Amino acid sequence: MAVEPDLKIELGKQGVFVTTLNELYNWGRRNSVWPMQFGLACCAIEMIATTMARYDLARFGAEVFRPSPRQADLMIISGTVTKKMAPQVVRLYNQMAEPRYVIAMGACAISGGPFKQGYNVLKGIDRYIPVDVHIPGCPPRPEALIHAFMTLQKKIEAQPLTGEKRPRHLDADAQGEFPVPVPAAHDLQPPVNRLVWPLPAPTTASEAGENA
Amino acid sequence: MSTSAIRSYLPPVIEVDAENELLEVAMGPHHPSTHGVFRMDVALDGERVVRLKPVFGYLHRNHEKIAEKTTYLASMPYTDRLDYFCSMTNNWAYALAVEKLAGLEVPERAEYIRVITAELTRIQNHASAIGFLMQEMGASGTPLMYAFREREKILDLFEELSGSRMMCNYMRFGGCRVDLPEGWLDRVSRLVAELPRFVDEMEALLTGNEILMARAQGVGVLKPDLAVNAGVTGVMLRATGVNYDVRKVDHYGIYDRFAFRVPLGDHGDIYDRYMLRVLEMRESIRILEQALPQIPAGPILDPKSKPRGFRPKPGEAYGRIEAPKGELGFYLISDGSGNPYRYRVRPPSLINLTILEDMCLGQNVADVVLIFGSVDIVLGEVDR
Amino acid sequence: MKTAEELLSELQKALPGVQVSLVLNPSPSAQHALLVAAADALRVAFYLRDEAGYDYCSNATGVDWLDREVAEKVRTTRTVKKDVDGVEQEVEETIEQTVKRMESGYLEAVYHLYSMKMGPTDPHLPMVLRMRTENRTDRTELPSLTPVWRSAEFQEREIFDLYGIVFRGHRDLRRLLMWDEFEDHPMRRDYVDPDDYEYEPTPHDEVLKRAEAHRAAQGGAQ
Amino acid sequence: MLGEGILKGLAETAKNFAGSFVSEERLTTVEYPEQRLPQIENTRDFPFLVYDGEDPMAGLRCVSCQICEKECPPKCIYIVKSTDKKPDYVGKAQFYPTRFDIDISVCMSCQICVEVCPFDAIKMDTEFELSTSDRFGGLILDKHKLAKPNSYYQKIHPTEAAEVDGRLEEEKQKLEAKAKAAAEAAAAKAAADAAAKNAAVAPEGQA
Repeated sequence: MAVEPDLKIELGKQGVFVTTLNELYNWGRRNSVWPMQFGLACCAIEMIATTMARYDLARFGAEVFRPSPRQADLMIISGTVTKKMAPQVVRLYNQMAEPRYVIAMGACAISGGPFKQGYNVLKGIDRYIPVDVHIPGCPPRPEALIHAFMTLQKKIEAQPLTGEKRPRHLDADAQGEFPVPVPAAHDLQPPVNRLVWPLPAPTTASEAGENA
Repeated sequence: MSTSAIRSYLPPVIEVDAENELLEVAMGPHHPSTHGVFRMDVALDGERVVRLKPVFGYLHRNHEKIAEKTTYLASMPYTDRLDYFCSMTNNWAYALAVEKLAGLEVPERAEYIRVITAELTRIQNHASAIGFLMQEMGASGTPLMYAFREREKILDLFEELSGSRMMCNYMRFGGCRVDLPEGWLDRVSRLVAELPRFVDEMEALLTGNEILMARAQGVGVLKPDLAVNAGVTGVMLRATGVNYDVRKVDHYGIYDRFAFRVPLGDHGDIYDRYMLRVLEMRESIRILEQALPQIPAGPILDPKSKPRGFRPKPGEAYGRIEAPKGELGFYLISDGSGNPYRYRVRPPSLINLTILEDMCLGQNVADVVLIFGSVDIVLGEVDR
Repeated sequence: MKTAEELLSELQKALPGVQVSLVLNPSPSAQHALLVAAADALRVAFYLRDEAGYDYCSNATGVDWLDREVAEKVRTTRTVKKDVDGVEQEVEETIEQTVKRMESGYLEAVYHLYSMKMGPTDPHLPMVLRMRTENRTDRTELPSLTPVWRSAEFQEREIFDLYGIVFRGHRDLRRLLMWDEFEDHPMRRDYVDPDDYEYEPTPHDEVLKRAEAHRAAQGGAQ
Repeated sequence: MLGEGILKGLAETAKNFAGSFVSEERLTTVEYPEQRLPQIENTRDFPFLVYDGEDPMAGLRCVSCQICEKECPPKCIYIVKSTDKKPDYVGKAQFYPTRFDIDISVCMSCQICVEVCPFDAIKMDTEFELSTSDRFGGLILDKHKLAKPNSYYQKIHPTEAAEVDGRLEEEKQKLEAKAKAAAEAAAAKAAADAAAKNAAVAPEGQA
């Protein structure tokens, strides 16, 4: 059973530390998130800057950038995902072992950003793989990446080990392989994975067709 | 036509024993050392490279198509994202082409600001390029850390000036967007005074290093006649000994007013390219030392230039500058409307890769990574 | 450095019979171009490289010129009988008519040449070389200039990819930027990009039209 | 001697390492989020809308001219113009945006909207801690989220804001002077008219 937060603080003051298996497990997970060494475009440079001396991502236990997807927990999609690159990104994601997380860094990764009207630019990687944290910005400052990192850590911390909201690696039925799109004559096929990317409700008048 | 003149410059064909089985390796598009999303399809005979085909387009973001659908000004922030290390020089090249197309004059103060920002850009680009090259050589961390430490200082200055660290969007047709903030010049002077110490430190760390020499000298040699014919520019070209620097040749901006030398290499190998980057940083510091005290007061923008409703008369223009990576050109065709009819970027990074195959053939596969790193490319510019 | 006019006369003298003409550029940049017929292009290019000193091809690119309607004023002179001062006389009269005709479009390859061995000269204008295809659809062949300037190698592949100009004599003409299965030539001005306008929270102009078209195509339900 | 260069390099690294214990300038790390870099005045991130006075919606400077929407390079601004008018800060009746959305998942922070705005209504914010796991709700800012008071603008960009305020004040005074002059002229005219009338009437009266 979980200990009441007040009691926990009180005990902590007296030198007694109480924790639950859940907390301990998530504490370990959130402080050793290893990102994949994977840069796409401009944002990758800010990602590198984040790991360098001034911002020092190592303070969050994430300095080990793994060159292989098999050893990484986190994929930072840092930059424009083009349609030519998208199958490779999905393939790399499929190769990562659970638990795996995705940060979409920058406008291009979230929605295609400034290049979204381009014929070869994917309008957001979340059309093919689930994204945990989005960072707006073009490119986001290194501090913004660290902020996103802390957001992700909070998310990991809040995950229960059992029940409906348990992380995917503890759920035997969770989807593991995501379909890799195939480059076709005019566009990627399929253009979107409906299981990951449900069409959102219209947000503006024109999208709802009100003042067309 | 004289028959002796017909010389073509094609990569050599490497002879392979018919019994040997070739190993085909696809390096990239996700590869730790490819500076982003670049792919090389390599065929290996043991350790030796016998065929190499670069594959592009993994970062093709349709910059040119988007620019042809939008106004002249709206393309300016997109140029920042071409070579995302050097947004200031990209801005300048584009502004220069538009100025040629529309016949705009740049006030003197703006010319000085352009030189100062461009040379700062060159320093941070070369420092980072050396850092990445060493990263690929296996010097994990240290040189790159040092380079980024200095880079952050320069980026701080850019942020103070333009508001953004990397994507400055600072120059305008016929000048610059805003005037210098108070005290900015003093802070640049202070940084410029510190920079020689940084270059010395970099040199103490690397120049005499035996490992660097062993791996870089005589590797990835490029011959001057091939370099010229293949349109290689920038450090890559000058490392072969060809004296061609657009700053000296084209007399653009106000580079004529400053005394600086164009460092030249002798062997055209990786070590020469490294050394040239160091020397160019020193020359950039010299230009900055001359430009900073001279900067005059005055306007920073041509009064004829306006942000909205900019429509140059029909015609075309090709403008180019010496960007840190080589000759960066913009080719614009105007049909008299608010959007360019044709907008073309001449990317130095892409054209410098033309001879990648020639340089790598016959070398060991481990050196391919190094040769590629010494070209100093940015994928945003290669694929656009 | 020679001007385009001087170079044109030099070319006509050195290579008799080549079809080269001058394309004037009215913008302040004054970068005039030489238009060379596809059949003579290689001869002219080799001459430019080896005799005229243009050893460096900086930029090679394509341009798409659509079919367009040209309105031309045509003056015709004819003799009409007219009543002048009460006397019928034959008078020459000039009538101006606006005649519309369709000019067929073409694809153009543009090369910007400089000289490295000549060193700094003032003004340092590029030598612009242009070639045109016969039309935009089926006769889009041009000779490749890669044998002359290796720097055109990737750029010609890019032109082939984005504009669809087929360069004869290119050693490795494949798509450069798009994937191999791709069929269109996206930089052409009449290219329509794929319909992925599912979620456009801030649409206007062109985007709005495409987003509405997309919604209609999806049955309007979504 | 072989290895001399390596030793020299190692000495350089050692110097840096040892130096970081004594020299302040060698400590480059800024421990975000506990420490922050000093705020640079010109920094820009995403646009926001400036309002004057107390009520964010009534005080918006934006008159819905839609220039920023047209000039925005990635087209991330969406404006619906009102059909009625409301008085702006000087009391002139102006249109206002019934809808003003900025999709910050597309915005490239280029500042062109700020440059082209003739009303000083849109400015750049410095807030960057916006990462969210809510893709569709968190990244579209509507006009309620975008509206920020002029005092906030003065706080983040003091120099620029002072200049803008000065200019607006000048314009306002000019307008007021003009209105005053117009009112005076009207009053004078009315007085003159009245005098003329009186003059016209007077002879009649006398007659």
